[in-house]
Amino acid sequence: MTTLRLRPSNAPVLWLLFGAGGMLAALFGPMLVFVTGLAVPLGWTLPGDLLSYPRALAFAQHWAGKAFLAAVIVLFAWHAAHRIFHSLHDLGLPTGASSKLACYGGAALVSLVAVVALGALGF
Amino acid sequence: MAGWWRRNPYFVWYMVREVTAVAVAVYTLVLLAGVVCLASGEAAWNGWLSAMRSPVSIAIHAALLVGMVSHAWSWFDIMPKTMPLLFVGGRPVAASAITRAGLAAAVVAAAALFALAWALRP
Amino acid sequence: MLETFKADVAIVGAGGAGLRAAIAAAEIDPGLTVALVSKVYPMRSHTVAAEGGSAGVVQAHDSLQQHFDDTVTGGDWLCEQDVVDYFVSQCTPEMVRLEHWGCPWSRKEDGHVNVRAFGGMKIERTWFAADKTGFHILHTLFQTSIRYPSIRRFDEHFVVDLVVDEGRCRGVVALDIATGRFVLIEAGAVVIATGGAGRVFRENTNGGIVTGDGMALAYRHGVPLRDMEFMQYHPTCMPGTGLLFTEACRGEGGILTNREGYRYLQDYGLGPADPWPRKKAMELGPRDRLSQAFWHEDRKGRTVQTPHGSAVNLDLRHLGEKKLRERLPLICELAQEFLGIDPADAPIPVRPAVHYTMGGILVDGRTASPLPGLYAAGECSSVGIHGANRLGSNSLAELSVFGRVAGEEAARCARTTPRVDTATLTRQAENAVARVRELVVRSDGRERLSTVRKEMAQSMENGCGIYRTGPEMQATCDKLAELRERYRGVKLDDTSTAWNTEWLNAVELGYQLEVAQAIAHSALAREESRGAHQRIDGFAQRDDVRFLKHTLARYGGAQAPGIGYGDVKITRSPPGTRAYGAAGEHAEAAAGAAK
Amino acid sequence: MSESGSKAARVIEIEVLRYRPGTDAEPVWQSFRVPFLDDTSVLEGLQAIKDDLDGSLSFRWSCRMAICGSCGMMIDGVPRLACHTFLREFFPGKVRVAPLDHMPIERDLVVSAEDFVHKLEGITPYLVPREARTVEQGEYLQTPRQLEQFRQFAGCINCMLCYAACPQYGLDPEFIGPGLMALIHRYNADSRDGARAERMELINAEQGVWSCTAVGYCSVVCPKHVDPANAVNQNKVNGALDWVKRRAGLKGGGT
Ligand SMILES: Cc1cc2nc3c(=O)[nH]c(=O)nc-3n(C[C@H](O)[C@H](O)[C@H](O)COP(=O)(O)OP(=O)(O)OC[C@H]3O[C@@H](n4cnc5c(N)ncnc54)[C@H](O)[C@@H]3O)c2cc1C
Ligand code: SF4
Ligand code: F3S
Ligand code: FES
Repeated sequence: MTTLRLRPSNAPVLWLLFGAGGMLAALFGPMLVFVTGLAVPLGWTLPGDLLSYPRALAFAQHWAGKAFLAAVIVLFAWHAAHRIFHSLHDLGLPTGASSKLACYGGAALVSLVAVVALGALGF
Repeated sequence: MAGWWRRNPYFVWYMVREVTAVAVAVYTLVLLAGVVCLASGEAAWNGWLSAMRSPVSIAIHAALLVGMVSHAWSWFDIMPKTMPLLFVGGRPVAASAITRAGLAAAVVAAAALFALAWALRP
Repeated sequence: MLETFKADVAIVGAGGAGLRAAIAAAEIDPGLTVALVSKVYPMRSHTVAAEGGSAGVVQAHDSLQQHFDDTVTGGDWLCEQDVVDYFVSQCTPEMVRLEHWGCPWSRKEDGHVNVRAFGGMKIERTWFAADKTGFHILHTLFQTSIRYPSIRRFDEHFVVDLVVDEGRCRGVVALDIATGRFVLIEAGAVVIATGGAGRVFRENTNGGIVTGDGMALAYRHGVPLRDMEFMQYHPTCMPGTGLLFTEACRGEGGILTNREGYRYLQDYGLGPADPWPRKKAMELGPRDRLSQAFWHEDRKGRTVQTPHGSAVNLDLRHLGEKKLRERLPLICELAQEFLGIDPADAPIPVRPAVHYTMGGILVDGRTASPLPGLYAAGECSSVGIHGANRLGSNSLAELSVFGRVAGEEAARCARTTPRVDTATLTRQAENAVARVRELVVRSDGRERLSTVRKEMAQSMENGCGIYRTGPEMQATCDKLAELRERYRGVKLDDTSTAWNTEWLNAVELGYQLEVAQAIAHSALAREESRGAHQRIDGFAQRDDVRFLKHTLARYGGAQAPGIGYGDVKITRSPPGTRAYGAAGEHAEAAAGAAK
Repeated sequence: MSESGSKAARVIEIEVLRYRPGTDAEPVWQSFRVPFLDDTSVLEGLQAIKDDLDGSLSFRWSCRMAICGSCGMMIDGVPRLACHTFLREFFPGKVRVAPLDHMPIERDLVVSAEDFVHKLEGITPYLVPREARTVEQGEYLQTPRQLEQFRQFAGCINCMLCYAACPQYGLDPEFIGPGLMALIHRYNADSRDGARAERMELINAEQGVWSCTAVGYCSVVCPKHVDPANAVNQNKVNGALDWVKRRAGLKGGGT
């Protein structure tokens, strides 16, 4: 019998965020990019003033719209941070504390800013 | 191990899949900027809107769209690996069926999102 | 130069028998140190290749008596009947134990273990785990053995000799293959569980490691090898490689046809062909009869030709795709990969190949050899249950039942045996090491290892095949004597010590030549036909007057082995006619009426 | 090598990566020409080299039928079983044979299996019965359906091809690795077993499932269709749920 010396991991929480973000991005990512980045700016298939200030504000002030935006930004950020951090490892780039801070710290910062901004928009 | 992923086409595809995270990251920042602008008032928001209309932004978003679609495709491609064996009517469900179900769900979600945008149009 | 390890029980071989013995020893007394030595990692042992299944009476309409009868009849009455009695009574508990340890036996819908039909068995009593039964048994045993901290494994350690002091086996000498260093493992009792010797023949189903090492180790120290002439040919193997298509193919309903598509077995006392399937008839007859029928068909020119010799067809098409994939997945894969054949579409060409060594190290019903302190279990041993022909699925059961007995007996022996002075043992071990070292450093030889090995294997096939004649066996005996001489002139390409597999092969060839001699001389001396030993030179009948006896081959040093005989223990089944098919049913009906 | 190899009309070039400790400073390629038939495996090709050309070539093999797991090697850069790979595939080109990636070479095509076996011993790789039962009470009941939940994961022959395939194992050898994660899952998914909680700690450690980035190549090379990638990745879900449960103060390891 052998006992392996195990290092407990905090990966599960990161992985859950990664997974949730990945699923959200897989389901809605392409259409979000299409709508906000192509269709509306080009006025193609959707009217160009779909995102006029009052409409955008209304959307962000509605609880559902607010929740959707928060979920997308926060979870996308953690998804991307987690994958990019692992890619650093895959490429043999440094994965020490500073890389970790850059990736996950970045995601945390994005989350914080998003929540504050969305909160500031009020209901 | 240096450059290992170039040694085998399978690994190259893996790397492509991982790189889709960059698309997700960039788009997250774009959205974040939008939300911050929105919170900063109408002028800032209009600035964001016009930036979105610039040719550079259009080109970037075209690229992001490719990245997002690849992400969605590869996400559902590996989904069967992350699930326990499923049985329907006593027979195990094939991996490809799970992938197809996932992709179908993505199409439905995208359509719903588009429909929502359509419904909200002025 | 020589490390020493002090164990209580040393087990040579970590296949099914060795692992079962180790677990038994560890369970019976956790205070004993068990050294488990194997030349390959345990899960590589050849038990891994067993496909079909393992016997154990479970069905209500079955009985121990019937398992006993099938075994004794199948063995052509050369079985130790008291040992068979013990054996059949222990099979089922052992199979259940394996189940408790996790063995993934195939199940019935109600959750109980399923059993299948097997050649020579009158009632379905073969437990199976798809067609990977040996694989699952071996991995289950290996993984279970990890539970026991008192089992100290010596993986990839090659045993080169036993140490024997004052008429008692005291341990083994092993070579650490990776480093080339030797270790003396002292023990109060030694169990040999090194498996069979099938690779002394050319075309065989056995793995490369099945070279009869343990038999030769015991034999050199004066322990007789019993009934070595009985080598089982399996009727359905891949031409060329000899790889096995399990008997379960026929158990599941597969049929054998010749080039005309005719089920030729009905011409050889195994018919009639219909209705089908019937136990102990046609394709479900015993292996020796089926292999012999092939030989006759071949003589009559009714076989099909392949690049690797003649063959007959194993036809599984009527079982249908679904059943084939579910019950015989490994067979489908083998046929597909090696032959490019999908058994659902086309029959598989098969021919007999050497499969199992019925004989082995002489031991009593409690696995003790005549050399005190030395035990043997599994295919290397002759505990007396297979007689002149083993029934399929009896040997996986054997290694569970007698592996356990050997472990328990060895533990008991180790506890009661006082230790002796290490210096004598070390001296002996050093001599053994020097002898083995000589093979690599030798500079005057010119013989190529593979040439000697190939000539041996070809000669065994010529002389000790499915049918045998005096002159042919004599020629093989002569050839083996010549090869042993030439072996002394073998020169290796490789003179290093770390991972020198050529060196190991050379030691193995030394073992093989001696075991081959025991086989050939035992065969030559048996002037009758019984089970797997069939003569066509005037001794075509069984001769119970002269040969209801066990053959005992004794080591003769550089000379030929001495052949002697021992009694067969008959308790309640006197020799009768070994009939299968309709004739067998008549005989049984008659016997039933007489009772 | 089967004897009727003499009928072979074709000859193929086999390049073997040799390393003899003490002789070679580092591994070197050596080329051999070997006759072959349609059903000649790479293993038989190597055996022909050893028998007839150079007896000092070392490699592991035994069963010749893809079940003992001895003969894994890199064949044209892909981890495969030599006994289950046929020379015909590479002809008229040559074939390059090297020891398995990611493991220390001991000699020629022989790599050290020590890390694998050491880990195997540490993962509770045996059934810990959920409820005790004596032999007299007979077998545990298990329906074919319950068997199906772990059957495929019980088919691992410990050939280590997936270890040579997995870049994460290459980058960090502490990773328990695909094959053994499949074995852990084999027992966790067995309806008779009761040690899931114990094995959950392995799954949830840094060296457990969290080292895997779902490359998936392990399952591609697995000769026994064990699908180790599935075992690893479905345990990320199990592991994460377990982790949440434990944090929430509930007993982990359930379900
Ligand atoms: C293809 C095939 C299919 C079979 N199918 C069935 C079946 O369906 N049912 C059935 O009942 N039987 C079957 N058999 C027979 C059965 O599998 C064997 O008889 C049995 O597995 C032998 O087990 P063992 O433990 O005695 O030896 P093995 O499993 O062969 O183990 C031998 C051990 O000894 C070790 N060893 C050998 N020499 C040395 C040495 N010099 N130093 C150190 N260690 C050494 C080896 O490393 C190995 O660990 C089959 C056999 C074959 C070949
Ligand atoms: S999972 Fe597959 S590749 Fe990995 S060790 Fe097991 S059998 Fe080999
Ligand atoms: S290749 Fe390695 S990274 Fe995961 S899916 Fe397989 S273990
Ligand atoms: S020789 Fe056994 S797996 Fe290839």
